[in-house]
Amino acid sequence: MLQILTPEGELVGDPPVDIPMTRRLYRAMVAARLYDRKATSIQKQGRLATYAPFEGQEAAQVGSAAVLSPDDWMVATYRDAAAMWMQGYPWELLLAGRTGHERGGSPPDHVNVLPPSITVGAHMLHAVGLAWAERMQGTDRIAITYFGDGATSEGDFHEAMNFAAVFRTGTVFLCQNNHYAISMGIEGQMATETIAQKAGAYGIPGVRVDGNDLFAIYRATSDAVERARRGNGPTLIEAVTYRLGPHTTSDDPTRYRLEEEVEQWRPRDPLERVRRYLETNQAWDEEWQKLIEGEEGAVVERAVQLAESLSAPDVDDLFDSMFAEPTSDLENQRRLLETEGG
Amino acid sequence: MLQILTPEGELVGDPPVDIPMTRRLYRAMVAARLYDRKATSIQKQGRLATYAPFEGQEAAQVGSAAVLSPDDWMVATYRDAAAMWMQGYPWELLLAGRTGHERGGSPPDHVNVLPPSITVGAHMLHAVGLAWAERMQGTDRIAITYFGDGATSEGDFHEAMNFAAVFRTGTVFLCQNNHYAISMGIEGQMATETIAQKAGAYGIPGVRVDGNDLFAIYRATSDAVERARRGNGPTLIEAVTYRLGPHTTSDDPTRYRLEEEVEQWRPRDPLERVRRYLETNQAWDEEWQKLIEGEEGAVVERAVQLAESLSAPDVDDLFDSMFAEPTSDLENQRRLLETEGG
Amino acid sequence: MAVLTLAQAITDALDTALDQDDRVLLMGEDVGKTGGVFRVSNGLYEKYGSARIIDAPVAESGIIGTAFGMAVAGMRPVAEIQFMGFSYPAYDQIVSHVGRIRNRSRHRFTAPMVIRMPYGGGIGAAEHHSESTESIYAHTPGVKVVVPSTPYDAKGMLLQAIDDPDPVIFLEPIRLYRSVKEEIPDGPYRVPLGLARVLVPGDDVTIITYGAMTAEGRKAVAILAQEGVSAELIDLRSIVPFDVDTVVESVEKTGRAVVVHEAHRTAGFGAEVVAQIQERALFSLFAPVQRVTGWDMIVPLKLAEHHYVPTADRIVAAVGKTLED
Amino acid sequence: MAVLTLAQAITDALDTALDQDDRVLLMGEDVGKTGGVFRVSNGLYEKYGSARIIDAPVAESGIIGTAFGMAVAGMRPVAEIQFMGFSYPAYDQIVSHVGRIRNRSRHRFTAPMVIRMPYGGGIGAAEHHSESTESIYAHTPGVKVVVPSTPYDAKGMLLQAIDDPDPVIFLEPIRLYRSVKEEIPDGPYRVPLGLARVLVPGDDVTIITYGAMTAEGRKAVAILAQEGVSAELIDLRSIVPFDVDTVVESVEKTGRAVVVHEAHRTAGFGAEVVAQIQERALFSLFAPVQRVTGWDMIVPLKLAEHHYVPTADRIVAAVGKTLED
Ligand SMILES: Cc1ncc(C[n+]2csc(CCOP(=O)(O)OP(=O)(O)O)c2C)c(N)n1
Ligand SMILES: Cc1ncc(C[n+]2csc(CCOP(=O)(O)OP(=O)(O)O)c2C)c(N)n1
Ligand SMILES: [Mg+2]
Ligand SMILES: [Mg+2]
Repeated sequence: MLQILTPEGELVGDPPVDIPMTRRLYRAMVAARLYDRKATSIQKQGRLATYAPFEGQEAAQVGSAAVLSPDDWMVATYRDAAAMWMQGYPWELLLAGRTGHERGGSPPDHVNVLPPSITVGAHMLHAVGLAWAERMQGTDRIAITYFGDGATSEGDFHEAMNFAAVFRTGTVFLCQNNHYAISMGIEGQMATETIAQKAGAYGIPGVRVDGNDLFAIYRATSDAVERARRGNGPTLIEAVTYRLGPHTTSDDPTRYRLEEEVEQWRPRDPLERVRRYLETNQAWDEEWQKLIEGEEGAVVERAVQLAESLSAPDVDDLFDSMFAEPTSDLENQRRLLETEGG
Repeated sequence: MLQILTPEGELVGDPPVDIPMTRRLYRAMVAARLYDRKATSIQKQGRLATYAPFEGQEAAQVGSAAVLSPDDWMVATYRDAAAMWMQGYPWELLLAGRTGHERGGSPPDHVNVLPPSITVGAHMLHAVGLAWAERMQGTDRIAITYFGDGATSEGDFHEAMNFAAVFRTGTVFLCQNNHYAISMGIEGQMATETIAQKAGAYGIPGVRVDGNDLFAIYRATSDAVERARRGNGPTLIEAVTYRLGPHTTSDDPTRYRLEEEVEQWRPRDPLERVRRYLETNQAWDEEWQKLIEGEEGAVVERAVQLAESLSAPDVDDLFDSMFAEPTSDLENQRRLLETEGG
Repeated sequence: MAVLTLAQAITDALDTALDQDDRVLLMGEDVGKTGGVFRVSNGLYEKYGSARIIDAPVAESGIIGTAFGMAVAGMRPVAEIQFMGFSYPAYDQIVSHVGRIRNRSRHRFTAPMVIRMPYGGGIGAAEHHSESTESIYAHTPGVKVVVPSTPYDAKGMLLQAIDDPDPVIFLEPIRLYRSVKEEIPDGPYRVPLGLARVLVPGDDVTIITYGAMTAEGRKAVAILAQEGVSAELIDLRSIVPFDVDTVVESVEKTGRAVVVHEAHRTAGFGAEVVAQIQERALFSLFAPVQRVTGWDMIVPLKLAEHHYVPTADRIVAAVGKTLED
Repeated sequence: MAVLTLAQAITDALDTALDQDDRVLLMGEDVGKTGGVFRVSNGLYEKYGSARIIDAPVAESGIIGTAFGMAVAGMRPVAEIQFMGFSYPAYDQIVSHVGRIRNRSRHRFTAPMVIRMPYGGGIGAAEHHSESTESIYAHTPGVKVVVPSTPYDAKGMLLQAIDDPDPVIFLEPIRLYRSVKEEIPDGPYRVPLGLARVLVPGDDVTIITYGAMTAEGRKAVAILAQEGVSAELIDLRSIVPFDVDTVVESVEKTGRAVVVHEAHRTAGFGAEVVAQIQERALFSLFAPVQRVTGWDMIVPLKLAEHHYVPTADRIVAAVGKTLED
């Protein structure tokens, strides 16, 4: 398992980025954590539908997304808000999806990030097609897809890996092994030691990294992205991490895991080790921490306001969003809705 | 790649069966080839719908099926008539499926062989459930499933392997890698060197054998069946073989492969090497060959007659075969068919 | 007798079946340790253990395909799909295998299994969590499709479904899981599959629906009663088989009908109901049969879902139309 | 102008689209080297190469899922599913992604792709090779579903489908692949999607069908003519969108209607047609609309298939029933 920065903040390998960049990524992780906690808390107030927290997985998401070019494709899940935000998906739209507003699925024009996938597994194939199409069109854009340990059990994972391998598409498969798929622990999900070894079934490289280590994940993803961009095909990355919170705000993790297990993972927090490293390098102090928390917190607050100020989609929006031009069937139904006064 | 008997009929390992048994299996392969050629020829006369010949794959099917207990489960495909017959599925019913008669899907009561699967991939999961259920019911029956190289690309292959591995079901996955899925050569189907290596993605054993070597396939299957029966879980066997004929009688293989390639495989014929071995051991002569061809040929002829003498299913058979008791919907439709005089 | 919610009635049915019959088992994502995302299998894992209450990997085709194999080999699996919107990866197994094996083997092999799926909207759930695509299963030969709307029916129909010699898709209206309660007999009892039930008798118009929409139907009946319209409310309970006789008998009496479902309109099961009414009772109709349905669109998210899921008001308006003629 | 079969007209359309637009590509099992199991893509691999005529692994979900990604990224993929009966492993991709992306991203991402599927029976094929389950796709929001029945339409509709900004399921009647021929213009032309066509005008009864069943419809019309009944024959050509106006106009004229399809009866598209006819034209009907359909059973194999697939005689008998009233 690749590790560069230990939980104690000590280097055991070459850092892939310099101190200023490390500060930027640390700040991004802080922002992500603030967002995640804010979302969790407003969900408790009933302002969001169920929310899927990612606390503990910030490094896996921020460290991997950081290596992408701005116009690379990303296809991720309901738990990957931090990665999506890194690639330009605004917090307010990520929240809008959770307030129950369709605008949440519609990132700005230059952002090549698909709306978060709620279905488990299917979206990995999309990242294969996206990368393939980019090659056909002569660009060097690649596609990264995020998914969980549970998603590896779906048939679509297999088909996506195989297509990517056979057609050597520029796809990076980033699996966050957070040890659980809702209540199902990884040992009930598969009979292998690792997820990375599944790459062998497709003839592509598989790497296993400490997913709570910003540097390790950055390094592995940057190698994979490089390989993909050069036309050398896909890579499977297993980022070994842990979901510290519940599956979603409706989940009660005490039903399936012991508090001791969670406690074992807390010291491996992905933010803390970078903070220590920065501190050792005189690149972190309390004051800066307060500053970035203040600034990023304000951005998140504004995002909440923006998301909550969106007015609900009206009937025409619903009927006009199915096709480029509504079909005659839909036009008939729209008229019916009017007469039924629905 | 495991090999025990070379194409020249020389032993390079321990034969798993004695001479009398080898004679029985040789005879079974002869019978299978007679059946296959007969079916192909009557198809050309328009007496069968399309037929999928298995010439070249006799050892893979006969050698593997030979190790099963009579009440073990088998779930195989349209190309596995020889394996199914070995497990008790009569030739006439295998033919009836091809004349277009539903009786073809209904083997005798004591035969635990599902009707041949036409859909590629899905049936492997059934073999997982069957073996699992047997264990729940306290028997030591196992389930073997036959499938092709193409089938490994379907998501259901993956899900079946994973379920079998996780729940340690007594399932033997027997892949006949005959190098083609219709027109698709194996190198376009996957990017791995072997199919056996895919077992590594599930944490189960994978073995690669010369699929034209009766002894190798017998040995590998008998190890796998043993393991399954003891409750030690599934095995993936890759039997490397070659389809000498077309995909089906509607296929024209010259559109996608060179005659030279086919010619390279002819000397590796699975029957010939066993014949030579038997001859060397004074256990084969022309006379016996004629005898078994005569007897097995007569059995096949009788099967053709039986299959062709089945009278077509009538309307009641159709309506009565959907549920244990026809639903009211079907009863209404049966009445309608009567009034429409369909 | 205990007062149970619909969700609890299903738990009770599962418990009863597991207790009575060793061949019964429950398999699905998160059905075990955590008792299911709706807690419908609460307590069963503790009581029956991991060999019979099986937490499955996240693979719907795997769940249905292996359950199918188990059923063929003599077990009575109950497979849970976490939400109907996640049943589609298993669709091939259902269409191509579960619904076919009896036919293709001419009764030699059968698949007595139940596929449970929570379905339907109205609770502002996330994408894919509000699906109501029962008509695609109704169009699948070889499977029965039933939908209880009361705790009593839920228990009795589930026990019957588990006993059924053929596969049954058992749809559970999410919206009613906890919103309805009633007294339920202890121990086993059966409610036959395939029979509709008149929930409220009436004379002027027939409202035909099933599942969660029965609640809107009841509200509509109450509103109509205030307006002096006597509506008969029918709960189909089963769409395959479809109890056309009960429906036609009512429509012959009332001469007017409204079919209600939250599924998309085009090729929804309502079309089948209308087609059969007019086949049998065209000349009893005083007005076209109206359909009150979801639209041909993705079920909207929370903020706009109310424009999609039929309401009592829309049903009342549709009844009004039938009364115009 | 050349005289082409329906299969050749599709080849011609593919060739034309590939030639005109670099974004077009064809992907499917055996579509390349061997030209497709029906030889529909004959010659295209040689002409356009393996980067645009893509022989895919045996994985339908993979084909549709990657084609979807390509479409989102700006290509115009045409994905072939070898037979409709093998489309079910891809069903989740179609329902949950292909038909949803425009809606869930509010037009930000779209999937302009065509999914071609040979469908239907009547040729004594093997199990799973005779499926006609178009109504499940009609019930899937966000996809169009069209079915040509003539070579002219096949080419024009396929070119239009490839140009369509939204996903189109393009069903190809196997039975008509080589049995119909006609003169077809060279080069590109378009036939709009969503418009039905009156194939034979008539006054006494309207026969509504699509795809391979148009051939039985034509035979029925001829038989009826001999009996002195003037039947109007409508080819829907598209079931989503459904051209209800053309149908209703005809039924208002004739007062009698028969809907024909080879799909299973329950929740087949015929039910939708009947429902909409009675919604709009109930009081024009002299008799119940009849449905002539396949039954709720697995399509029988060769020896008994004729009991299942509708025939001209069954259509004539159904017309007879409408004339009784
Ligand atoms: C096809 C499908 N099946 C089931 C579900 C229900 N479900 C939502 S999340 C989840 C677990 C996924 O686990 P994993 O892939 O490890 O991702 P994580 O939630 O841990 O990030 C399940 C089963 C779903 N959304 N989609
Ligand atoms: C789900 C499904 N997709 C496609 C087909 C069409 N088809 C029939 S056989 C075949 C190739 C299978 O190849 P392989 O698994 O190697 O078996 P082989 O025919 O070589 O024995 C295909 C694609 C099918 N029957 N089922
Ligand atoms: Mg996980
Ligand atoms: Mg093969």
